[in-house]
Amino acid sequence: MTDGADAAPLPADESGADLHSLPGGPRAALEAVLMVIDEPATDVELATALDLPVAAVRTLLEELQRDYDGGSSPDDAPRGFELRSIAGGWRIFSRSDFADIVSGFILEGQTARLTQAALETLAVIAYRQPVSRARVSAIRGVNVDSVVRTLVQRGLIEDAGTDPETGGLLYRTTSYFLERLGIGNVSELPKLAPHLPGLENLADIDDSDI
Amino acid sequence: MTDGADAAPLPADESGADLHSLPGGPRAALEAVLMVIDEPATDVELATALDLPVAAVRTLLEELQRDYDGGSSPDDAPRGFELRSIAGGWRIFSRSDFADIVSGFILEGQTARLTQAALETLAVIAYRQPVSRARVSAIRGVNVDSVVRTLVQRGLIEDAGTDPETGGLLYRTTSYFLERLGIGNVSELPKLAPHLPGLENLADIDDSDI
Amino acid sequence: MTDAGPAAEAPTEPQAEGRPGFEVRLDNFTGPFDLLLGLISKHEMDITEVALARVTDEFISYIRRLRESGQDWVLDEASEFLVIAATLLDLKAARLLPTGEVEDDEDIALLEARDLLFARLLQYKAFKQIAALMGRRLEEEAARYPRQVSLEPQFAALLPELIWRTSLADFAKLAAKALEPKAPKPMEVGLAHLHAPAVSVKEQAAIIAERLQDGGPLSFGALTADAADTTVVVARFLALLEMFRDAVIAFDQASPLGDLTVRWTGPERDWSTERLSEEYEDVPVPAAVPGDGPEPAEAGEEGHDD
Repeated sequence: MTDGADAAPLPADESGADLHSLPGGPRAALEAVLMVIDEPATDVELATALDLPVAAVRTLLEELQRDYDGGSSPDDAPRGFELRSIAGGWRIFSRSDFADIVSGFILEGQTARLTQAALETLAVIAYRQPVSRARVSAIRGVNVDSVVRTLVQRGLIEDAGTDPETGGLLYRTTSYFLERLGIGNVSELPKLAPHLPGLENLADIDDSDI
Repeated sequence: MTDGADAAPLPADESGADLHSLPGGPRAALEAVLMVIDEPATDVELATALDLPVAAVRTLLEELQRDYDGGSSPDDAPRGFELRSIAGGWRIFSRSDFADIVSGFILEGQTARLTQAALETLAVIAYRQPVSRARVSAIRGVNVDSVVRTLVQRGLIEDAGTDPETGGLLYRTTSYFLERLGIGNVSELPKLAPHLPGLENLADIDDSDI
Repeated sequence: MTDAGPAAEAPTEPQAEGRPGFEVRLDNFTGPFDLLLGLISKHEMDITEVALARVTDEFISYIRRLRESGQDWVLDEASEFLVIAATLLDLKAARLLPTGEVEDDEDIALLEARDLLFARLLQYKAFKQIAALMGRRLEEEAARYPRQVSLEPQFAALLPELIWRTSLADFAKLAAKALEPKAPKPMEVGLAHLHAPAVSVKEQAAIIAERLQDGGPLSFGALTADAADTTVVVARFLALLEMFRDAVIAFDQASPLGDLTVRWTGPERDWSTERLSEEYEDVPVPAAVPGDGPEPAEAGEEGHDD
């Protein structure tokens, strides 16, 4: 790819035409690329690799997604895998129905469950990020130092600089957190408001209290 | 699955029947496993996991192979991936027709240099080998999964069996690593500063933190 | 609140948090807010209902039980519990007041404390519910395994040759840094704004000596009249004690609570502050205060409890 400048310049459409001449066409080419990625790939990255317009790739991705879910198969049977868009990119996963069977083959990657304390701390950080440990402590009513360390170690949260006022380290969630939660973006987290009856302005309260 | 011991023993075929009730049936279950395994799996291993006769699994594998090659699709278009049997094991690969596109994608954004995070992780593995990812994570205080994958891909570290206690994969450095560092043997690595606790004592320190 | 039960009892990984004892004694409550919420739900009370008296009693008896169990509980957490217990006690006291009458600032302060406690509890409850949702979601997602296979050999061969510029010595340095046991990060209470300059007792002693030698007896007030802040006053006071111990000054007080006059009794010129102990650290402090009987005795009892 970096040698492109040396080689004779290819017209953009020629590459696309090449794709169509290959067995399975652009759809299969997209599948081929999805087979080798080891972290979510954005539609822009995929479009660059295939030399196709992003919109076209997005359409193909959605077609594949439906296809794997059994929508376009003659007998409507879903495949054992699915294509999902999470953490800002696309990636192939085994279908969750087969978790028991698959887990026997996967040695690593499935980490131990989080403790209640770790989950609560993670929830506060996810909704209040970037946030300092002191602030999380105040909301949870307990010291959270060691829990925060565990969460960093597991790659669920990370450093987000220091608070200009207090000088304390700030934390935010990582893209791995989004991946583990199966969402594309922090804004997809369930709304906190329904869980907080009549207290829209809580932020003011706990801020003044620290 | 783990509750199997408590429940009444299941006849082998009944478990197979369970599979049939899942969407996509045994074929999809097989696909689920094949899609996420890294090491090729033998038909016997697959049959054991699915609790199906080996002959049935072999038939399913051949069906899938034809399916991916376009034999059973209505428009006969092959998929972008193929199921190959190598050295007695089965694994899904990207279809070779798309090698150019796939390699373009892989080379995009690849750097020839290791990141600081990769170097530090490599250093920890070099001095603590054989060592599990969880351990390296605990020592570095961050999640090292993707960095370890990069180091394996770069041929600097390799699989060194599983930890008998935790079952986690262990890693060690390769001879390519020694070559790059210009030494003949791991024992030629410089001794670490005297103020560091002896390597043999490190276990006590970081274990408590995992 | 019915969903709180199973969530709290859900099997958890071995206590990665490192303080298992404390949590176990509290039946898996993860903190004072959690305990309060637990008590409130046990009595099936609406969290917004002002019916805290019963909960207060139970909460305080929890703390008493903790105390009686005599184990070392982590100070941070203990103090959190105590803060909440104190707030609850205040609230309980407020309930004994005639209702509906807010008379003075204290009443208002109590009401504010109550509102604050409710607000914090509600917030905590919201996060607890969200955490349960998140836990379920994480578990569902864990049933999906991503495809992350290693590169097929023909593609791996395409990767550009690795550029390696790290020397053996640098590599060892990296390892040493990474393997160095990390001290637990300090709590991030920002101290940057507290830049009080250190005041040296010796320096202040020199100033005092000079003034007393030049100007004769001076009152403590006169000796500290020019002090820029309290630290200097304290340092001069400590300096005086030091100098008295060194027998270079004497105190005169005409009447009880009257002005304290300080006069120089030491050698004329060759006294030096070098003779004073370093920064007051060596001044003998009474090892035990006899008047403080009850507390050490109690501590002793706690020790025997197990």
